[in-house]
Amino acid sequence: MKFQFESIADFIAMNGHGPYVWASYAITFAVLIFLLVSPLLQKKAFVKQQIKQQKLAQANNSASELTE
Amino acid sequence: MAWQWFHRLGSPRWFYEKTTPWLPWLATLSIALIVTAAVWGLAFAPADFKQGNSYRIIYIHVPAAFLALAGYYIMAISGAVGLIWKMKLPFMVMKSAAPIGALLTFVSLVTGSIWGKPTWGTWWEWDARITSMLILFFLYLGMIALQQAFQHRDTADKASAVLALVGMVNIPIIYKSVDWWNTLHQPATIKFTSKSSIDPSMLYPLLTMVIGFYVFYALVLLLNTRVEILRRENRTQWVNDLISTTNKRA
Amino acid sequence: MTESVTEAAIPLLELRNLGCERDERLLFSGLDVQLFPGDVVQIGGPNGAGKTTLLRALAGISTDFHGQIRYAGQALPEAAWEFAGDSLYLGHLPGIKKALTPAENLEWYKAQSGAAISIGDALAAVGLYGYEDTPCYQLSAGQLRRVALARLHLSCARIWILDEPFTAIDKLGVSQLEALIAQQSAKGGVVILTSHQDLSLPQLRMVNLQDYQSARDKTKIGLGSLSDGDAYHA
Amino acid sequence: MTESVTEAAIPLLELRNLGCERDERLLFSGLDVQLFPGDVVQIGGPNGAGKTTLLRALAGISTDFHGQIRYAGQALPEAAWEFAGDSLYLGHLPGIKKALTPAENLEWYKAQSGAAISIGDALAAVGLYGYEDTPCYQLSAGQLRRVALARLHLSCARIWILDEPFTAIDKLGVSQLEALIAQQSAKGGVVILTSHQDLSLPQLRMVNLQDYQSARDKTKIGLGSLSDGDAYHA
Amino acid sequence: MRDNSPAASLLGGFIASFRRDLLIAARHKAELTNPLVFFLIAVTLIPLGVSPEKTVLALLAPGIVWVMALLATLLSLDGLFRSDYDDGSLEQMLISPQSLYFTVMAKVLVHWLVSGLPVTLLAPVLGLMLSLPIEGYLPLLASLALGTASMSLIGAVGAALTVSLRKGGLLLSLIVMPLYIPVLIFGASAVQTAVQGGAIGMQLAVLGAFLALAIVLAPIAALGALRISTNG
Amino acid sequence: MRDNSPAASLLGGFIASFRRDLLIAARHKAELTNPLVFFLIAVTLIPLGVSPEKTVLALLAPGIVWVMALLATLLSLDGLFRSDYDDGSLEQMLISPQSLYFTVMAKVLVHWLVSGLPVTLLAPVLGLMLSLPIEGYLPLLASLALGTASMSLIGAVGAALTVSLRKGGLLLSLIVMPLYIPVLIFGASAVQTAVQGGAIGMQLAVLGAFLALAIVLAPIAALGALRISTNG
Ligand code: HEM
Ligand SMILES: Nc1ncnc2c1ncn2[C@@H]1O[C@H](COP(=O)(O)OP(=O)(O)OP(=O)(O)O)[C@@H](O)[C@H]1O
Ligand SMILES: Nc1ncnc2c1ncn2[C@@H]1O[C@H](COP(=O)(O)OP(=O)(O)OP(=O)(O)O)[C@@H](O)[C@H]1O
Ligand SMILES: [Mg+2]
Ligand SMILES: [Mg+2]
Repeated sequence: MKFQFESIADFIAMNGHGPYVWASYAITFAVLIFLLVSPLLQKKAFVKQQIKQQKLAQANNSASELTE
Repeated sequence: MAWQWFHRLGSPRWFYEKTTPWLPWLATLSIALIVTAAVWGLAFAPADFKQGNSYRIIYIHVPAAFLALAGYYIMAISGAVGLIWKMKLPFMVMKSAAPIGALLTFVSLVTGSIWGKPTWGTWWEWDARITSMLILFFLYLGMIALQQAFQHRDTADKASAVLALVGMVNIPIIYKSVDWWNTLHQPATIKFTSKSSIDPSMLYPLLTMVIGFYVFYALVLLLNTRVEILRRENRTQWVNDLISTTNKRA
Repeated sequence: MTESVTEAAIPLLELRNLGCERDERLLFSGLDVQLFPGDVVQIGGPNGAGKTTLLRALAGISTDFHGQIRYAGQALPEAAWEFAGDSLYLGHLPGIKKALTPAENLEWYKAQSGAAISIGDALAAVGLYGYEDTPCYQLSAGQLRRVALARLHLSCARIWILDEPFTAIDKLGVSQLEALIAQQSAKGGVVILTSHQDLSLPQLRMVNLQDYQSARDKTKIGLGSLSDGDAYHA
Repeated sequence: MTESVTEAAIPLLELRNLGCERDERLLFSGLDVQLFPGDVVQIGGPNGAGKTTLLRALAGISTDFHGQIRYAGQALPEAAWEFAGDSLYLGHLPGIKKALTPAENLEWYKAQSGAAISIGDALAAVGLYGYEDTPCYQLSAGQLRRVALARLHLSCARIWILDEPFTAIDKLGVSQLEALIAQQSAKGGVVILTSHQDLSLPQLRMVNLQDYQSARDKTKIGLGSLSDGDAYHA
Repeated sequence: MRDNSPAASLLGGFIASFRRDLLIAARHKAELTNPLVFFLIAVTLIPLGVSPEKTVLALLAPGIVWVMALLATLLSLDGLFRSDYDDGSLEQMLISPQSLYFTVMAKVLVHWLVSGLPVTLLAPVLGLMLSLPIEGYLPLLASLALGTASMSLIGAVGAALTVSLRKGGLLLSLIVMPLYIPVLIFGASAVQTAVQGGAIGMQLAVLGAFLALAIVLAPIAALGALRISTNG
Repeated sequence: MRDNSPAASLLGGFIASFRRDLLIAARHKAELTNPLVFFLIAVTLIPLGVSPEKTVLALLAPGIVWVMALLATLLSLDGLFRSDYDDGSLEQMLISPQSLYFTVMAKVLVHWLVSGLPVTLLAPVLGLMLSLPIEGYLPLLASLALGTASMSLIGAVGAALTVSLRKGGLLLSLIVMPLYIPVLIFGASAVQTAVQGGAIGMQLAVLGAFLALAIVLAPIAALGALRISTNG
């Protein structure tokens, strides 16, 4: 188990295959991060919307109690 | 007893609450595995004597391809369970699995395509496996399109479950046909490096990554299903309470 | 509700604690109705009360309901085949092919029911004598509905489920249809229908769906008020 | 026919010797009607009499007619543009997109008419308060018709042409709609409508299409009798 | 009061549905020729777009004819249950006391008679236009006959799933096309192999097996899909 | 009582229609991607049916991509006025006091944005899959952009003519396809010429001229056709 490249620049260049390898990894990790983050964001949006609705419902309730 | 458990599994609330403690474990494990394997594969695994460094793409390409295929079966089987036992939860799993699977298929296609350029000198080749993967991608797209096309949720669930089942019956047929078609034409192009030739020093990071991807898939599927559960049960008391408590904590 | 329990027999059709929801909004619940031979029931309620939803559930088109529907003492999913042979449903859509003539359209239905009356007679009975061979796209709105209504003459079914059968029908037609319903009731059949018009049928029983909405719903403005956020079963 | 010639002014809408035929069968002919501001006319006649055909000709959708339609003293083909801006037609089909919400549907119509009232108010006026953002495919038959009827509130047109506007509408809705028509008449508008129900509008004038059928036709059974082989104009 | 011997009802339902659908098809004469004309025109576009050279066309002929036949079948699928759904007949069909398996079979059979069969019969003419070698004609006929029948059956499932959707046409293509690929592969290969002088027994046998499988399974799946579509 | 300055009404009608149609398209998200997916799948069928060999595919690429883009546009045409007709909006549109030329233009524009444009943008990817030589990509984009716009416009006339017919889809293809042939010929030839190293100014100029002509004439013809279709 040893670092296979002479230098960091070498590591990035990968004997000319760098662009291919790094592009693949970049795309893959972008997708993985999207997969992970999107449900979290969706949940956040959902909670926000739900809280808004709860407030609305409460406002409605107190209003209708007043009129009755 | 077993049946009781099975039916409780059908309860979204039970599922939601039971899986909450799993999430941090799954997240930690999957991130650890994937990062380890990526570093290992990119920096420490030896270069392939024929393909040089470009082969390092294998560490994401193959796990993505595995999960893409497995994901279809997971989706179809949950659809079948939902249809047969008339449970809600499996439909939510099925619905969440479709975009994940499609994206993983996409990843495997794109990484494979990028890999092709330095190895075959071309972006695309009508190889049997590649072609099958493309068709799998279409099957996923069909699932997603059908799901979104319906406005009534119940109908969307059941209809896409039927499609997933039909697709599942067809996948082996499609694979065999494409394989046969490809051997018929005997393309003179390079074959994939055969499995046996892969050196253990290259194999271990791959295995690590495959396991990492499986755990990651489970995590993401869970997260998506949980959001779906919340959306569908948004009128129930328990979700309301859950929202209130998060609201107070925030 | 006053039940007309004339005999201790099993009701031909029975709804037990029936409830329907659409998109998780409960339309009505706890509906209990027993229908004995001879009964005619008009389902009432304002627009959007759930009448069509109820009739579709009764006819077996939709299975989105809670509670039980029993046909001649058997729960429906089991007796579905017998029920299908003994019931006739006419919905908002007439189920008539515009490309075919009235006679050709009815042939398919006649093949199912095996009634004795000829198609020509059935068409004449709904005032379409002479239109047997006119393609249906050339018919007016009311004439098209009449073709669908001709099925009532062609059927041997005891249970009729009619969703707004009087739509687009002229006055004479309405009174003829009322007579037909009365006749079906006299023959020992059961008729369930919706309509926003007042009918002049002596045997008529009303079931108002508004009575089966949850308590909170009714406090709101009756007409077309959306009850979101409540009335969901937990 | 008794014409209410209250002033010597030009009628807002005038039918002169109007006749319609479908597939070379004459439905009616010699129809002469003058409509002054404030008039409400119900076109009567049994199913298939030609009511829809007449209204479509009036609205400018069909041009298959004989005789003349005059708007504010001008013959129609010439004054078509002004007439289009001053008239509103509601047919058997509601003209509502099921994928859109009621509010989105009405926006398009509002952009045309430039009325002052807001869409929300118009929907509330037809009893759809709270349904602004429900997609229309989730509405019941009557609710869908109500969305179409909301256009009556959104329009500044003086001439309303309504083909069976009461279809699928519940009782409360019917009386509200009648009030709306009375109001339009009071504002100096003109309403032409068909319906098989009796309306309780004081200003109502009836025009029965059967009176304008050719003599031989009337000797046959009135209801839905096909007059084939004769009644063709030579 | 009612006489409904099961066997009579089964067969009766099949025949009644079959006759009705054929009648409707016959009433819309223009539509009858539609898949055919699409097939004809789409194949004609190829020489215009690609190349009018005989050698090139001969090379392409089996594949192009098969692909276009597939598309023609596909595009005619949309109407399979659509009009029944729109006018309420489908509801009536589903609550009728007849065996729905046979009703669906009758519909699919009519669809094939109206689209797959004419396309098959026209294919040799198009083969001629694309300079298909003489050995290809019989295999073309045989493979298309078997293949279009399978495609009608499989397509019925897709048509049933999308029946309640507006503009379902292209969605239907998306769903169904991947399922058609095995049929296309074996069908086109049968013709190609025959042109190159090979034996095509295997390909035809596989196409036959597909058809048998489809006859058993497809109507059941379609029926389930129809019930689901109308439930909403 | 009413304020209807003609200019405001013209533009207002265009914008209102445009927004409404875009909204409907956005509401049916799945349908948005349909022409695209059809295009993708139909092109994929070719290697499966014909041959996966690179040399063969490169030869076919320009023609096949163009033919399939044409078919994808064609198949998405059916919905252009259909749903408006079905729900009565079309009647309302025709009797509305707005300039119908702009209303039709708005509809066509939305159609192109939703079908022609995405197909054009996807075409290079498919070119890649069919091993299209590198010189072909820009001409492919340019010719498809011009060509699909003309096709949307011409297609609108066909869609208007067939709107009152049930299952108009295939009849529509039949009417419209012959009109598309000139577009196809010049479009495919532009790509082919470019691949062979020739100049393609002439082809693009002709496509541009078609487009200009279509913008002026097609909406008027479509309008007339709509009036005729709804008159019956
Ligand atoms: C778009 C292009 C490609 C696609 C869609 C694709 C697809 C796949 C799939 C589905 C698998 C999993 C196979 C299995 O589970 O047995 C796989 C494995 C593999 N692919 Fe690719 N591939 C592509 C291009 C490439 C290229 C260009 C290379 C290298 C030259 C490559 C090398 C491999 C290797 C080495 C494996 C693992 C070997 C094995 O498991 O047998 N792939 N690929
Ligand atoms: N498209 C058509 N082609 C030929 N004849 C038609 C067509 N549409 C209607 N007709 C005929 O014209 C006559 C009048 O039809 P119309 O729709 O105007 O009647 P209506 O008075 O509106 O009837 P209803 O009360 O049923 O709505 C009918 O006899 C019908 O058969
Ligand atoms: N496809 C649907 N999805 C969701 N909700 C729906 C759907 N169809 C109807 N609804 C809702 O269900 C309720 C009942 O509808 P239904 O058609 O049963 O009413 P109805 O009593 O028949 O009314 P009408 O008198 O107008 O015919 C309505 O409020 C409507 O908004
Ligand atoms: Mg109703
Ligand atoms: Mg009418």
